[in-house]
Amino acid sequence: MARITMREAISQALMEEMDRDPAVFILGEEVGVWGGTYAVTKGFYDKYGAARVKDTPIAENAIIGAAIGAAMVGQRPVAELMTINFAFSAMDYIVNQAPKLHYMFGGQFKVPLVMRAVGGGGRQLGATHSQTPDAIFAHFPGLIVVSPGTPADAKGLLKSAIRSDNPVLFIEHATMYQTRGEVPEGEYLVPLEKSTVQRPGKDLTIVTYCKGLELSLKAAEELAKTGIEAEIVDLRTLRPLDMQPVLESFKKTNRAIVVEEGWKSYGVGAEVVSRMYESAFDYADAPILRVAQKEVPLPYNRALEQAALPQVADIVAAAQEVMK
Amino acid sequence: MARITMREAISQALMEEMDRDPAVFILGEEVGVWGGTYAVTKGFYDKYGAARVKDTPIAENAIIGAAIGAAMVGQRPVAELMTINFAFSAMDYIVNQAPKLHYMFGGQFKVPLVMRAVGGGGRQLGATHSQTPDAIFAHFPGLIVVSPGTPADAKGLLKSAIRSDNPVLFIEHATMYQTRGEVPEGEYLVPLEKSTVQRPGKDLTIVTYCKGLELSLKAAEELAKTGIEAEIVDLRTLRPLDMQPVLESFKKTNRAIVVEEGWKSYGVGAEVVSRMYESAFDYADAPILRVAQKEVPLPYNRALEQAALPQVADIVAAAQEVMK
Amino acid sequence: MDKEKLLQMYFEMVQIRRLEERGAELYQAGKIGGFMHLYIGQEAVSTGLIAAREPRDRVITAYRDHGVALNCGISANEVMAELLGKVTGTSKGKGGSMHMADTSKNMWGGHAIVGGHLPIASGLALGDQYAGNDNVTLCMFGDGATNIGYFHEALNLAKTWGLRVLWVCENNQYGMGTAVERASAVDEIRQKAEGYGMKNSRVDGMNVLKVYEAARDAIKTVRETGQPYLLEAMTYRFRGHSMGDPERYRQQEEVKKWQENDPIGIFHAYLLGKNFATAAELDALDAKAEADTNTAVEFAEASPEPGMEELFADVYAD
Amino acid sequence: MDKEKLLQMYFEMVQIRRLEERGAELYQAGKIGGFMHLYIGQEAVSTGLIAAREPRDRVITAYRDHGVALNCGISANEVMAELLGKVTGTSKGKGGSMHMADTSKNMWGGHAIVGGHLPIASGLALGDQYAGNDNVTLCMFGDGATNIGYFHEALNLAKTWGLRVLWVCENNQYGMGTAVERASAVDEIRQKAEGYGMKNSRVDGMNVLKVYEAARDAIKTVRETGQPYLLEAMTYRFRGHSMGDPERYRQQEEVKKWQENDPIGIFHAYLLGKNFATAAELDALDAKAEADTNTAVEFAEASPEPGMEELFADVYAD
Ligand SMILES: Cc1ncc(C[n+]2csc(CCOP(=O)(O)OP(=O)(O)O)c2C)c(N)n1
Ligand SMILES: Cc1ncc(C[n+]2csc(CCOP(=O)(O)OP(=O)(O)O)c2C)c(N)n1
Ligand SMILES: [Mg+2]
Ligand SMILES: [Mg+2]
Repeated sequence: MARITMREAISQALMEEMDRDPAVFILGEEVGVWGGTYAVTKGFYDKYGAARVKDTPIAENAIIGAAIGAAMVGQRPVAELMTINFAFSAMDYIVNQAPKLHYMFGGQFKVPLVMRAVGGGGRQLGATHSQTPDAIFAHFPGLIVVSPGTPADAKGLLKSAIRSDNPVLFIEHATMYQTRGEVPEGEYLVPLEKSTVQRPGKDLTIVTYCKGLELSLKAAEELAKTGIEAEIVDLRTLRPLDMQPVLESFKKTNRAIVVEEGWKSYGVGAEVVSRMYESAFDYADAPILRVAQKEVPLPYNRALEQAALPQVADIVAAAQEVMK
Repeated sequence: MARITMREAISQALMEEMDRDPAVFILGEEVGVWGGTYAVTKGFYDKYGAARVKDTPIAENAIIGAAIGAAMVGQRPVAELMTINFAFSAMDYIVNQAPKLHYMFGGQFKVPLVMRAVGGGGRQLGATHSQTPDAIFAHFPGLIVVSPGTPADAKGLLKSAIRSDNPVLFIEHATMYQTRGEVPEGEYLVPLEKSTVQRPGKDLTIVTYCKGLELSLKAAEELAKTGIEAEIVDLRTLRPLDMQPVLESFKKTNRAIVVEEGWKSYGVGAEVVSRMYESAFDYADAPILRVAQKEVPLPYNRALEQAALPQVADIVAAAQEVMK
Repeated sequence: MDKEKLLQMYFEMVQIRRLEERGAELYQAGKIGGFMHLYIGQEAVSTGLIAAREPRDRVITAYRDHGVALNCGISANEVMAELLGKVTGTSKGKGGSMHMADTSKNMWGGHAIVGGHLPIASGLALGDQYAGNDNVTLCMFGDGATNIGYFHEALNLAKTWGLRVLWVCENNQYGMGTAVERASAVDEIRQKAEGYGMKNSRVDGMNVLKVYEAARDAIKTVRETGQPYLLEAMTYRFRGHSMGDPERYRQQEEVKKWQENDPIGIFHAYLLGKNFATAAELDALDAKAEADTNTAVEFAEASPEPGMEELFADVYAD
Repeated sequence: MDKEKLLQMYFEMVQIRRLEERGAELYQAGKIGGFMHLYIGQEAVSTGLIAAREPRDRVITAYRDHGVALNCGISANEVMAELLGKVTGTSKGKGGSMHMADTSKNMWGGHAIVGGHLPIASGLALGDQYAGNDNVTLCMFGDGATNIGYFHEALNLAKTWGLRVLWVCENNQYGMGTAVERASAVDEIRQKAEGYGMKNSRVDGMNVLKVYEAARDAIKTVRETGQPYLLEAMTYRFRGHSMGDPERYRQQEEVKKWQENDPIGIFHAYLLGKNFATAAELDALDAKAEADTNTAVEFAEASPEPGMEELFADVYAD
C-alpha cells in the first residue's frame, strides 16, 4: 500500500473508473484545461481528451441537469460542483430531480450519477463560500450522501459511487486534500452504506465523519494522555445512515459525543443523537453532546472564523464533560 | 373575536400590513390577476393595483433575488413562492443570500423580506410537489423560519414577520387553508421566536408544529379517552428555536414524542429531541419518539401517499409506546 | 404523406381529446387526484411533432403530457390507469397525471418543475452525443417556461456543445393566468433563440400538417448540422390551466375565437376537402377513439391499486 | 469634460493599480486570506462607468470589487483594512476581498456567487421604481456570468417590468480558465440582449474615456426611457483569475499583447497628448496614489482585529 494524499486517492479512483468503463466521463467548471480548481483532475484533459473531460459554462443547473439526462440514457457522468456552496444553485436537480426520478416513474429511469463537491470552512472564503451543509442533502430519500474522512475511504467510496446506479453526492473537504494515508492500489471498493470504527477505545464514543474525523483523531490523542480512550466511529455515508457500529460502540462505552463541522442546529449530529437514544436509551450514562459550528454565517476574519469552527479543544472539552 | 379560516387570517394580515405601511408590497406567480393559487390574495389586485400586487414571470430566482434587492433599499416585499417545492429553484437566495447579507457586510444591509410558501403533502401532487422540507431551511443562521398551526398564529406571526427587519421564510400548509379558529381582529402580533402550549396536559408532551398540530390535537382527544392527557407544545418558529415551553412541559411529564410531517431523518424532530436530552436528560423516563413521514418520495397514489404521511393513529401509537 | 399516416394522426388527435374529456369527468368524480393539466386545443402540436420523429428520437415534455404519451405510442389503457393511480399505469400509479413515461417508446417523461426538464433534455442529447449517434431529442415546454433560468442554461449548453435538441415551445399564450407579454421581455418566443445564435422559426400550432412539416424540417436540420433549433408553435388551451382554474385572466370571447380554430376541426375539414378520407372513415376513427377510451376507463377501473410493498420499492435502484 | 475630472479618473486608475499590487504582496505574505481577485488591467471599466453616474445611482458588482469600491469613493484605508480582516474595514473584516460595500456611497457590494447579484440588482431598481424615483442601478458582472440562469431571469424581469438597470458586462475573455466561446453560445455578449429586445452596445474597455462616454449615454437612455440596457466592455485581466491561478489556459504572448494596451498607459498618453496635463502633474498623481496606498497599508496593519463580540453580532438585525 502506498501512502498518498486525499487528492491523489480521489484522482486515482476517477482514473481507474474511467479506464475501466468508457461510459464514465467528467463534467464541471474548470475540470479540463485548468486541471480542476483543486487540481484533482490535473492531467485528465490531456489523457482523456475534451469528450470525456468536459469544461462547462458556469451554469450549475445545466451541469447537474445534463448529467442527470446523460445518466438516464446509460452514461455514467461524474459531475463536479466546484464547491458545495454552488449546490444551492442547482438545488432542484440535486434534491428534487435526481433522487426522485427512479421512484416517481415506477422504477423506469435509473440515474447513475456522481456529484462531487468540495465543502468546508477554514480558508477565509466568507459566508457564502465556506459551508458544510451536508445535513440538508441527507434529508432527501433517493439520494446517497457520502463524505469520506480518509484517503483510502475516499478512493474506495468514490469507486463504489461511480458504480452505483443511484445518484450520489460525494462531499470532499477543501482543507483535507493534502491529508495522507495508506491507500490500496488498484481495485479497492468500500461499500457505500457502512459506518466504520476508525479508532478503537473503551471509555467514550466519538461519532463523526470527514473533517470531524481528523479533528477527533487529534482529540483522541489528547484524551489518551489523560487516560480516556475514545472509540471513533466514522459515518462516511450520511444517507442511508448505518447506525450499527455507532450503537455497538455506545453500548460498550455508554458515553458519546458527535462531532461535525457544520452548524449544530438541524445538523448531522441531531439525527445521530436521536437515533442513539431511540435504540440505546438505557445505555446512556450521560447526555450525548454535540460539537459543531457556531450558529453564524462564517466570517472572513481568520480569528473569528476559527472561533466559529469546531476545534480539537472543543472536542476534548465535550469529551471531558460527558466523562464527568 | 371572529372564527375565520387560516386563509382569511393570512389574507387579513397581508391587507392590514399593506394598509399600515406603503413600503409593503406583494410579488409572486399568480398573486395578482389570478388572485393567488390558493386564493390568499384574492381581491388584492383590484384593491391595491398592479404596482403593489405584482405578477411575476416563472422565475423563482428573480422573485426572491429582486425582493432581496428591494428590501435592501428600504421596501418591505412579501414574496410568494407558490409552493415550497419551488424554493429549491431559488435556493441560493433563500439560504445563501438573504440570511448572510446582513452579517457579511458588517451589518450595513438589512433584508426585511418575507417569503411565503405553501408546503405539505396529502393532495396527490407527486414527489416533486408534496414536500415538507422545513428542516433544511432552519439549518441556516440568519434566516427566520416560521410555520403556524392555527389561524390566529398565522395572522399574528405573519404581521410580525412583515415588520421584522430580517428575512423570514413563512411556511403554510396546503391542506389547512380551510382550518378555522378564533382570530383577534385588527392589530394582533405574535412574537416570532416563541413556542407555545396549545393544549395543556400532564402525562405526556407532544412537540409539534403546523400540520402536526392539527393531527396531534386529534390524537390528544383519542388519548384522553384512554386516560392519557397530552400536553401539546407548538414550536411555531423553527429558527430561532425556543425550547423553553418544551422543556418545561417535559420536566413535568417526563415522556415525549415529536410530531412533524416531513421526513424523519435529519428532520425537525431530530433537533428537538437532541436539545431535549441536552437540557433535560435526567427527566426522561422513556425514549423520546419521533412521528414523521416515511423515507420515500411521496407517491401519487392516494393510499400509498397516506401510508407515507404521519397519521393520527401513528401519533396515538407512539404516545402509547412512550407511556408504557 | 400517405393516407395511413394522415389518418393515424387524425385518430391520435381525437383520441387525446376523448381521453382527456373522460379524464376531466373522472377528476370531477374524485377518481383522479392531484393536478391534472389538459392538452385539449393543443393536440396538433405534439401529434404533428411526434409524427415527424424517428423512433430513436427521444421525447421529453412538461406536466401537460397525456397527449404526448399517446402520440409516443403509450396505450390509452396505461395512461388512464396512471391517472387513476393504478399499478398498471405507466409509472405504476406513483407518478400520476404529470409523470407519464415509457422508455421503451423513447418517451422520457412528463416533468412538473417548470423548465426543469430542459437541462435534462440537453443531457439526453449529451448522452447520445457521447455515444456517437445522431438521435435527436425533442423537448417540449410552455411559453412561461422560457422565463426561468433553466431554459437559459439548457439552450446555452446545447448550442455551445452542439447537442441535438429540437426545442419546441408550445406558446399557448399563457403561463397559468399570465399572458406572455406580462412575463416575457419579448412576445415572440422564437426571438429568444437569437440570444444563443440558434436557428429558430414559428409555426401555426393549430394546423397539424404545418407542425409536422416544420418539425420534419427542423429535425432534419438538427440531425444534419448537429446543432439545436428552437421551434415555436402558436397554440391555445381550450380548458383552464389545470382542473379548478377560475379563469379570471381571459375573456370567454377570446376562448371562443380560438375554439373556432379547433385543430381537430381544421384537420377534419382538410382531410375531407383534399379527399384523403370520407366522412364515414373519419366517423369510424372517431368511434374507435371513443371505444378505446371506454376500454381504457374500464381497464383502469378494474386494475388493482399498487400494493403496500410499492411504497418502499424503487426508492433506490439496485 | 473638465481637467479636474479627467485627472481624478487618472488618479483612481493608478490608485486601484497600486493598491492591488500591494494587496498581492500582502496576500503572498499571508496577511490576506481567502480568495482575492485582482482588477489590474480592467481599471478603465469601473473608473469610466462610475465617473458617469450620479451619486444617487447605485452600484453593485461581483467579487472583483476593489476597484469599484475605490471608484465609488470608499477610502483606500477601508478597502485595505477589509482585505486584512480588520474591524475598520468596509465590512468590519467579516466580508473580506469579495465583499466590499458602503451604502452611504451607494455601493451595494461585491458578491461572490457568480451571477447571483444580478437579480438583486433588478431588486435595487425595483425598490427605486416602487419609490417612484429615476435612479439607475449599475450592475457589473463578467462574461462567464452571462451563462448562468440568474442572468436570464434578471434581464428578463428588468425588461418586462421596465427597471432602470444598466447591465455592464466586463468581457475579459475568460471565466476563470474558460474562454468565452468555450462556454457561451455567442461570442459577442451584447448579442444576448437581443433575446430580451434590450438595447445594447459594445465598448472598448481599455479606454476609460470611451467607457465614460458609452456609460454616460447609456445611463441617460436608461433614466429617460425607464428601460434597461446592456453594455459590453471589452477588457482583459493582466493577472490570474485569483491569487494562485496556474494560468494554463492562455499564452504569455496573449497577455503581453494586451498589456501593451494598458488602460493606464493609454490614458496617460492621451492626457499628455491632448495637453490636459503635464508629465509632472501625472507624476504627482502617481506619487499620491503610492503614498495613499502606503498610508492605507499602515492604517490597516495598525487597525484592531474585530473583537470576539463581533462573532455573534449582526446575525440578525434588530
Ligand atoms: C419552478 C416552478 N415554478 C412554478 C411552478 C407552478 N406552475 C406550474 S405550471 C405553471 C405555468 C407554466 O406555463 P407554461 O410554461 O406556459 O406552460 P402551460 O401550462 O401553458 O402549458 C406554473 C407557474 C412549477 N411547477 N415549477
Ligand atoms: C454559482 C457559482 N459558480 C461557480 C463559482 C466559481 N467561480 C468564481 S469566479 C468564476 C469565473 C467567473 O467568470 P466571469 O464571470 O467571466 O468573471 P471574471 O472572473 O472574469 O471577472 C467562477 C466559475 C461561483 N463563485 N459561483
Ligand atoms: Mg403556456
Ligand atoms: Mg471573465
